[in-house]
Amino acid sequence: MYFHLLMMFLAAGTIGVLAIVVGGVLGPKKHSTVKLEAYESGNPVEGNARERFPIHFYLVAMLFIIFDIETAFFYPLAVKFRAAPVFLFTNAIIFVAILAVGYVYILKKGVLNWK
Amino acid sequence: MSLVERLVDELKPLGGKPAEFKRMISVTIDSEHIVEAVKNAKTAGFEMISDIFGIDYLNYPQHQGKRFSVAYNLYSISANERIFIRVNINEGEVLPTITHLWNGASFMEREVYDMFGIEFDGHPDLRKLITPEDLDGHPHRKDFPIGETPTLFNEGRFIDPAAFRSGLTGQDAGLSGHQGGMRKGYRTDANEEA
Amino acid sequence: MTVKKPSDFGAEVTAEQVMTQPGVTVTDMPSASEFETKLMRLNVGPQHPSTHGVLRVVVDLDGETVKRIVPQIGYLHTGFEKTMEHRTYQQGVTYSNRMDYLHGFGHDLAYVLSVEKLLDANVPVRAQQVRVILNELNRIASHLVFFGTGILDMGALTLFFYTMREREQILDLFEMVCGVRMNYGYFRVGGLSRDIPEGFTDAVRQFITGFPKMVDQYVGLFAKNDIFVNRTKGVGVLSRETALDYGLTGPSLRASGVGLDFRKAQPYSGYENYDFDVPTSDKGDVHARFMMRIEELAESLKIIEQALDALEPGPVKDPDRRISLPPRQELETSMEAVIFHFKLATEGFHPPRGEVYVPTESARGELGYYLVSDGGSMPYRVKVRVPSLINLQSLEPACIDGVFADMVANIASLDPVMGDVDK
Amino acid sequence: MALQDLFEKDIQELENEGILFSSLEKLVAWGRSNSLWPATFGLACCAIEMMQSTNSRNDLARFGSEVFRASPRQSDVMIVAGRLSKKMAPVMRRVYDQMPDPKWVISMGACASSGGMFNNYAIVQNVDSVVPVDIFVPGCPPRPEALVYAVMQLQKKVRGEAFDQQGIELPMVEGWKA
Repeated sequence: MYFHLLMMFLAAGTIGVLAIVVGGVLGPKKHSTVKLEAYESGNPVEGNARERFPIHFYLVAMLFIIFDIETAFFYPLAVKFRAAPVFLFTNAIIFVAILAVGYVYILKKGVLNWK
Repeated sequence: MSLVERLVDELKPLGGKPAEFKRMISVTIDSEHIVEAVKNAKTAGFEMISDIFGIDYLNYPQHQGKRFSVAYNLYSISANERIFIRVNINEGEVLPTITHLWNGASFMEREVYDMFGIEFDGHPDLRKLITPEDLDGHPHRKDFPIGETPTLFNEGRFIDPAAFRSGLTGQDAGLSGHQGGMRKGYRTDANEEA
Repeated sequence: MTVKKPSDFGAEVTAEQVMTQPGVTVTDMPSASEFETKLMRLNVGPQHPSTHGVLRVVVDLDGETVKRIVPQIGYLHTGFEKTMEHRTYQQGVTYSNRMDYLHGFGHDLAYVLSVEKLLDANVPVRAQQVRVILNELNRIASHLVFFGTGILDMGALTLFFYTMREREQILDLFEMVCGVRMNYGYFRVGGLSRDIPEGFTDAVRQFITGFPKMVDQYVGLFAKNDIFVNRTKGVGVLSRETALDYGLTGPSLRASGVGLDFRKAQPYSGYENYDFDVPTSDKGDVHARFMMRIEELAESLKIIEQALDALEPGPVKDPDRRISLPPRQELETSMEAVIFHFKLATEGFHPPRGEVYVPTESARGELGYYLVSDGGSMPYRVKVRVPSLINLQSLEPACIDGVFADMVANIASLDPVMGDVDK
Repeated sequence: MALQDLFEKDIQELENEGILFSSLEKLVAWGRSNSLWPATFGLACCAIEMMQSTNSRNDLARFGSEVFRASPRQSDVMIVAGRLSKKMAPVMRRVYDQMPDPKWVISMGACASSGGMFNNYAIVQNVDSVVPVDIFVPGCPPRPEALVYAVMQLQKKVRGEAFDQQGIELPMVEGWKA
């Protein structure tokens, strides 16, 4: 019964792997030290990438992940919406309300504006 | 009594020698009073500094006086008038900076330093502006070669640009020493400046 | 009880040394802000999509805010002024329009006006009018590239194709007149090289009637888009004093409230008998700088229209034989024409000794050629007062303490053309 | 057209029945030639004509060069558009080195190909001395159609259908042998 699901995963997997493998196999490989250096818009590389950067980036990244996954949860809900519209709708509203509280807290704390 | 005349009289005690050519007034000041002169001009009403540039009079025909001349091109928006304050200096002399009067003067002075080698002491960040780091020498000096490479053809024939052009004007002879035959470029007899 | 910071320990400090200072509890440790945060040095290098051309900007970032910005230029240094010292005056015209390749006619006009002032040549009225028409058309084309690439830097791709479509029409007009789309060799000292073809005037009229609708399309596309408004309003504000202090000129200065336009202040080539007004605004931010150029398009159209109406047939070259070449058919008949032709073709004319400067208004600001002549047939020293080099300095007051993304908007709004900057 | 006909009939017969035979290398070279992504290396006036070649009238996208990649990592062709100054030469060499193989260079305009009218201390007289150039485009600046023609010539070269002056066929770009 889940045969077509398996075929779908198989197809997706082969396309992904194929894209990388064929590119790797058929492309000529001429490695040189400069080629492997970091690209700094044409200038010799200064410093390294592992420098300390403000914590604010981490906060913004976390917020993005939270609200991104929130939207991701709407997909299964939307697919099965016909089954019980009223119940699922209220369910979604509660879910959004909970996250809205966090959102209001963030706005009050002013995490998003950068200054 | 336009703003420029008033300024010229103001600069006379500082040793300013005005000169006019085709309605363009320039005042030559010696390098001790240059900052004071430019400050007077700014307070007098020349709000905008348009340009600072250098001229190398090394092989200017019948030129007396010092080799370099640095000109400050000041423009007054309200009175719509323009004045050139000039300083004549020799190789190796140092001029005071005017970046404290206008921040816009920093690139201009750096360009004069880069192209002529004239230092401006007190400049916040005096380094090369335009020419590559490994180019030593100052390109806009008259003794800096233009760096022309002859045009090569495949049977070893070549055209040397300087010789080719010397036929036009008879200036430097170039590799082949050809002075342009009898059609040497002549110079009009120098009508002295006012 | 002074608490020693890591920097007081000397080079090799270990965490234990800092944390186990006698009698020091964690609460009275110096707060994190006292630990100096290292600024991240970012290299927005010569090969970068958002720097217009080969501008390199070294930026010290504290997180997203720009703490220090240093433009490094010179990556397109072509040695124009040194090379023009080895070319005759007439040959200099081919060099001048390659400096600011977006407003080639502006540079040609400035160079030619300087040489004519040196020679006291009198340029016929028709030549002056044609020069004004071509200069204003080229200003519109330059502003179109400004909009296309400026908004492209802020992420909107569609406007680029709209503005380039109009620019193609203008380039067709130039091709009709001087045979080339860019780098025109059409102006001569003392007038024009040839008269304009007959179909040119009504082609320009047809372009003028259709263009205002296109400008409304652009305004509709980006001016009311609130992403654009939020990204540019109140960003990179240059007050009147800082603009004058940093030597800003052109539309960017007029956006900071100073109505300086050399076509109005010191008219040249017949600009005094066209009436157009100079748009200014006192907000001085990136939004105002963009809007200045939108309004300038309308002004340029007005000038072109008046110049077209005033155009009437006549000579296009200075009659003085020592400056401009004699016409072809005259060469068969008169001997003097052949001598003059020979003199001009081999050696060029010899202007009197002296120094001259004529300020003009290019699409980016005040532009002027300071010519020093020693009486020979080649200029002794050419100094070009280029607007972009000096406008680039006001990038610093505009970007400090701004966000990194605003620096891109600021670079776009100051509209530097690297050929102009590095000359 | 039964399956085993493929094995019994010889190549000519099958070809005139409409079956195309090609080697994998030719196929890869054909694929590569139709998607040459240029790296934006606009220097001076030719860069404006390069931008014009991508606008709606003379559309470079018809030839697979739709998108001008900003970083050299994702590009195949470097179009050197404009005059290369001596300060920019090492930067250009580094950007060329950081492009993945197989890569090609189009030297657009007189200034890149021969120093043009700037025979002086500041301009590199021939870009070929910095990077190996495949196609030289004459003109100052070359018209957008000239650049489109240059990209078409480069496509021929990538597919191995190009000949040099003496009529010797230029080798197709090496596939995966190197």
